[in-house]
Amino acid sequence: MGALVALFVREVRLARRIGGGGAMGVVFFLILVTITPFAIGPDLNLLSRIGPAILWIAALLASLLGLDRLFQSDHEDGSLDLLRMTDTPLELIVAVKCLAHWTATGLPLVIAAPLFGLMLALDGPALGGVAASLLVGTPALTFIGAIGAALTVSLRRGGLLMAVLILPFTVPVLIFGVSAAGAASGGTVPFWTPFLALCALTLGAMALAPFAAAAALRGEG
Amino acid sequence: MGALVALFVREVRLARRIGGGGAMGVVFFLILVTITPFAIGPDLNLLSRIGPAILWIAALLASLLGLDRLFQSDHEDGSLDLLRMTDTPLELIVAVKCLAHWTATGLPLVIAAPLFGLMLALDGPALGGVAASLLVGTPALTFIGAIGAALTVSLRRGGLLMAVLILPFTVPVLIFGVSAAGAASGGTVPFWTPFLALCALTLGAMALAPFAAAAALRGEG
Amino acid sequence: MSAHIFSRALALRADSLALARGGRTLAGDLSFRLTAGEALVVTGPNGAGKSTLLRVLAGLLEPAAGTARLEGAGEDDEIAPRAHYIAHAEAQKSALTVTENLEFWAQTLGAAGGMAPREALAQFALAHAADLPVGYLSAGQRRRAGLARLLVAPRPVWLLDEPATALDAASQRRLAEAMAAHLTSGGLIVAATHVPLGLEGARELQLGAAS
Amino acid sequence: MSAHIFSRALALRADSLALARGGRTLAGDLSFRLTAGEALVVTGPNGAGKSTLLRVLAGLLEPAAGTARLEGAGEDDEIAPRAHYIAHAEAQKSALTVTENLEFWAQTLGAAGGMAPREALAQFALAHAADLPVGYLSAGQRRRAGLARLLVAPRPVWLLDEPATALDAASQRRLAEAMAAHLTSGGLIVAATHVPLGLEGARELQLGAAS
Amino acid sequence: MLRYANPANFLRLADALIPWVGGLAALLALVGLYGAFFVAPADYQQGETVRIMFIHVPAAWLSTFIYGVMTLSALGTLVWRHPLADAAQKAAAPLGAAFTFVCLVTGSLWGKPMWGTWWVWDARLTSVLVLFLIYLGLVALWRTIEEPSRAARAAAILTLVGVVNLPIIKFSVDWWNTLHQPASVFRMGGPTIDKSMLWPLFVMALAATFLFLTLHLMAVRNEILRRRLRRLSIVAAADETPGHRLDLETGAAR
Ligand code: HEM
Ligand SMILES: Nc1ncnc2c1ncn2[C@@H]1O[C@H](COP(=O)(O)OP(=O)(O)OP(=O)(O)O)[C@@H](O)[C@H]1O
Ligand SMILES: Nc1ncnc2c1ncn2[C@@H]1O[C@H](COP(=O)(O)OP(=O)(O)OP(=O)(O)O)[C@@H](O)[C@H]1O
Ligand SMILES: [Mg+2]
Ligand SMILES: [Mg+2]
Repeated sequence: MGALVALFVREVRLARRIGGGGAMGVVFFLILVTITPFAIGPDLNLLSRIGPAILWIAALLASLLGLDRLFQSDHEDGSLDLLRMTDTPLELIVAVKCLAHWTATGLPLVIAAPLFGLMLALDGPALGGVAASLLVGTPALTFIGAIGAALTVSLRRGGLLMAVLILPFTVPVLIFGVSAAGAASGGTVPFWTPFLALCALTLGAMALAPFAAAAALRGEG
Repeated sequence: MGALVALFVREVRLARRIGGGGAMGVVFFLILVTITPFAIGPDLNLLSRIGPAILWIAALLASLLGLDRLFQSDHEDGSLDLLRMTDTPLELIVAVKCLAHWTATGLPLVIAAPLFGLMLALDGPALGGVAASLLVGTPALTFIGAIGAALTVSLRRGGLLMAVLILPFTVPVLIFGVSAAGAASGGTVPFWTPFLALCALTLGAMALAPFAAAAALRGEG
Repeated sequence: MSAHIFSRALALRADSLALARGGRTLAGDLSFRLTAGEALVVTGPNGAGKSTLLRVLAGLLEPAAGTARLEGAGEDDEIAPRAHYIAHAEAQKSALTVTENLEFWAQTLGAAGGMAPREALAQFALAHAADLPVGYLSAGQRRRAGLARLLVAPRPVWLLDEPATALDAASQRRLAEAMAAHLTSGGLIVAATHVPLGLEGARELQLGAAS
Repeated sequence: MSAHIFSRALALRADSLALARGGRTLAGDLSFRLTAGEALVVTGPNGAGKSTLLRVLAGLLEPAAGTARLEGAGEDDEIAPRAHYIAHAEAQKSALTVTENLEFWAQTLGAAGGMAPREALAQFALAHAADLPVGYLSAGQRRRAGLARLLVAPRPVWLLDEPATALDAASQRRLAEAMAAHLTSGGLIVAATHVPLGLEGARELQLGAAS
Repeated sequence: MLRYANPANFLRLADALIPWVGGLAALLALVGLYGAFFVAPADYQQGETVRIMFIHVPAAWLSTFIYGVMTLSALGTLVWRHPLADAAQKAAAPLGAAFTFVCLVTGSLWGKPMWGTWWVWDARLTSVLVLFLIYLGLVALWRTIEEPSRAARAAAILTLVGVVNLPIIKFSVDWWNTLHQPASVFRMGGPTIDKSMLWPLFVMALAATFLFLTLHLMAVRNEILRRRLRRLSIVAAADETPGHRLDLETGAAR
């Protein structure tokens, strides 16, 4: 237990010190949200219609960038070997690393999302819907991403490969996330249907992904 | 000269052997194109309207992912020190590395773009417009990205930081790129205005970025 | 140095171990039994399989055949959770200070009965650098910071892969002292090396003539 | 070994060099002049500034004061383009084979008059591994692959930072031979080390007592 | 079955089987194509384009069937550590991608006359596309991790993750599409399939299956040979110096 807490603290501290921590993810998010109107054109109706989608895609990409280093740096400097040698099950270690990564990069993003929603002309309920769906949905992205990160741990330029491996698996999260966010501001579906599906996906990912990732990490000599 | 050719060959070979080469970028591109309709909805009219924007944003992200390792791996294994010690100006080395990176990841993307445009229901002229604008525009993305890669060379988790540093500078490229692509299929602006601006941006980036990146690299102990 | 005393019943036992890398056999039929207080120095030319042997003992690589286990350690006889492994990479984050790194490993590896980080650093004459980020250290200083891990978490088995790399003469002496103290308190050491480590009375295992 | 002969007029000259790292002065007022065929062995405790000195000579770090240059090299007297620098990292890509790596450096550093990659590898008894990816090599083999770079591109100045790390006894001997041959043909060597390198008649520079 | 776990036995078996399986595939394809072009009538609505179905549908079926083969191989790698499982898995991935690609391309070709567009974001089409992407990911993983045993493990894990995820993806995509766009897509219902179209379809499906089996056997054989070559070259490279194999008697610590 103490070992896991120590790991969590170390990860968050590292994220703050080298990655710039949550702020960086938020800025990246902001930039993506800003760039889209440039690309699509400043049509407010259109923007508010696809606003939740933009926020969700931005969240997906922000979770992805940097995730490839989740285990890679530990692999390169030998920490991963030592972690594998401890009594603590590797699955728990993976789970804690994912939680720390989410706390450092996912959570600030969830908090910032409503603000950026305003820039995309979303109304009140839609803002709430986006924030709620991101809150329960982004952990699934991190955990699914961890599988890709573990599979590509020994590849120095694994970023693109990791994205290619795991993006297809994030499709359900994206679908339910966007439709929960959309349903919040009125629509044909009730909010709870996609929202509960999203919760189920996240719980499933949190339960299964650590096993897959740990199995992949054990394969490394 | 021989040194630069050798460097180019090495870079392309490395991209093929570890990064999976151009194919990976194309698949990533395909995935992004596939994922967007999941978020936005399968409305073909809407998709074809924002199609060029999607393709351009996908190209931007595909150029970005993996670019953070452009100098980092050479820095970590000491190659960068040796390259700095040669007679060859560091600016040329940077430029060659960028060109190799673009050849390995940008070019295949340009070639594949029209195909993916079909899936977003773009019409003939729009397809041509997207391909032409990506062809002249993506080198600018790589060269601008190289500045960020050089600045973050010693930070192990530079991925997100790099994106944050350089995304704002890619905004003009994106704007002119999308509007050139859009103008090709008819619109209020003639195609050549944004297209020429895009060419100018690329030439400017190719001329200036190597100096900035080389200066940043020299700053490393 | 360390006041901790390990069980005298511990023994590291390898039974007809075979080492292979990339489908190629490096060594076959290695058997030895190392009891409490004993050290084994593994020597041999480059590429003989010294590092491979240590990784197998640490449970990080599967042996091609045979087994390695720690007798007298209780129910399960795994080596890994009772061993320190010092490899070429120091398992330190350059953005964290020396103390932060050590504290993390102390908590992760279980520090009951071990030295405090600063005390362990002092043993390797590195107390003055305790609050520097690891990225600021010279090669030898970084190595010493890595070695201090051995003292913050007491573990009976030390697996050392070329531990003297980059150390100056004084630090090599301190490492020899730390190893001697570990043996005295009933620890076991397996060390791969190309230079003399100053381990008196150590047994030697010479691996093949590959290069 | 190498048949190449360097100009006898070359001299590596340091004039009241001062070394600093992170705002802290490590050494001040270092002056020396090394002529063709001479070697300088830099010793001192960990953290004394040996690696820093080599990086300054290689032009990779600015000295805090003073200058270092190569006399007799022609118009400009920069050391960097006429020097080999062997550091802790081997500057090899693990996905490429040993030969591919060496060929790249030969072309980049200018190979006129140097050995062919395989020949250079043979000098370090690594010819058999020429077609393996570097990622498959053991620590010492990788080091030797790095050292082979010295022979494929003839350059008068060798800056070696702990070149004997991870080498077995036979390879240390081969390194000593290669260094001797380089000196005979008029080269210059500056080497930082903690272990004897087998360089006869080398001058010695001892850096401070930091640790 | 276990007798053929030995790669050498497998090679012998494969050499014997390949001509027969391949011949059967060719024969079935001939019969099936004859049925498709000369027996089956042109559809009263779709005209001659209906004949695309005889390629399209077998390819679609095989794209899922091959994933099943890969799942079994993945279990073979991870659970039973079967020596042939890795090779079977590696060989199947590009074939799966190819059949899925054929399904996508024939579907697109068919879609142009039928729906007036190359591509719609229909639930079924999209889930096939995602399957294609997963295949590509597997191929990429195999190609980038150089060491076969490591790559096998990674690919097996990814395949199993895919097994869990494919139904979820299928389900979510169905749900997604029915939400946004009611089925405006032309679908040929079961009843319109006439017997004269049904039998050529089944024969073509069988032909495709045997084609897959032939290609798969050949690819597994190649993979085994390639690995043998790789190991030999590593051993040869590293063993050039005489006396490499360990002189165990000098191990002082025995
Ligand atoms: C790229 C586009 C397409 C894809 C990816 C695709 C995919 C599939 C798949 C996966 C199946 C097998 C379903 C099963 O076994 O239950 C299938 C069957 C079938 N497809 Fe397509 N299809 C495409 C376009 C079309 C078009 C344009 C038509 C005709 C208008 C069509 C007609 C059929 C028919 C008749 C069947 C067999 C009957 C059935 O199982 O329902 N497909 N397709
Ligand atoms: N990842 C790998 N894949 C394939 N072969 C490898 C791998 N790592 C090492 N080898 C091979 O295994 C052999 C033994 O390597 P090992 O690192 O155990 O040697 P060592 O005795 O520690 O040598 P050194 O003294 O150089 O450290 C070497 O011949 C090497 O080529
Ligand atoms: N990047 C850096 N930033 C700040 N200080 C540094 C940095 N790198 C090294 N130092 C400091 O500079 C001093 C000299 O380091 P250097 O690497 O030159 O020592 P060295 O003599 O090579 O030691 P060793 O024998 O351990 O290799 C050390 O005290 C170290 O803490
Ligand atoms: Mg070793
Ligand atoms: Mg040093």
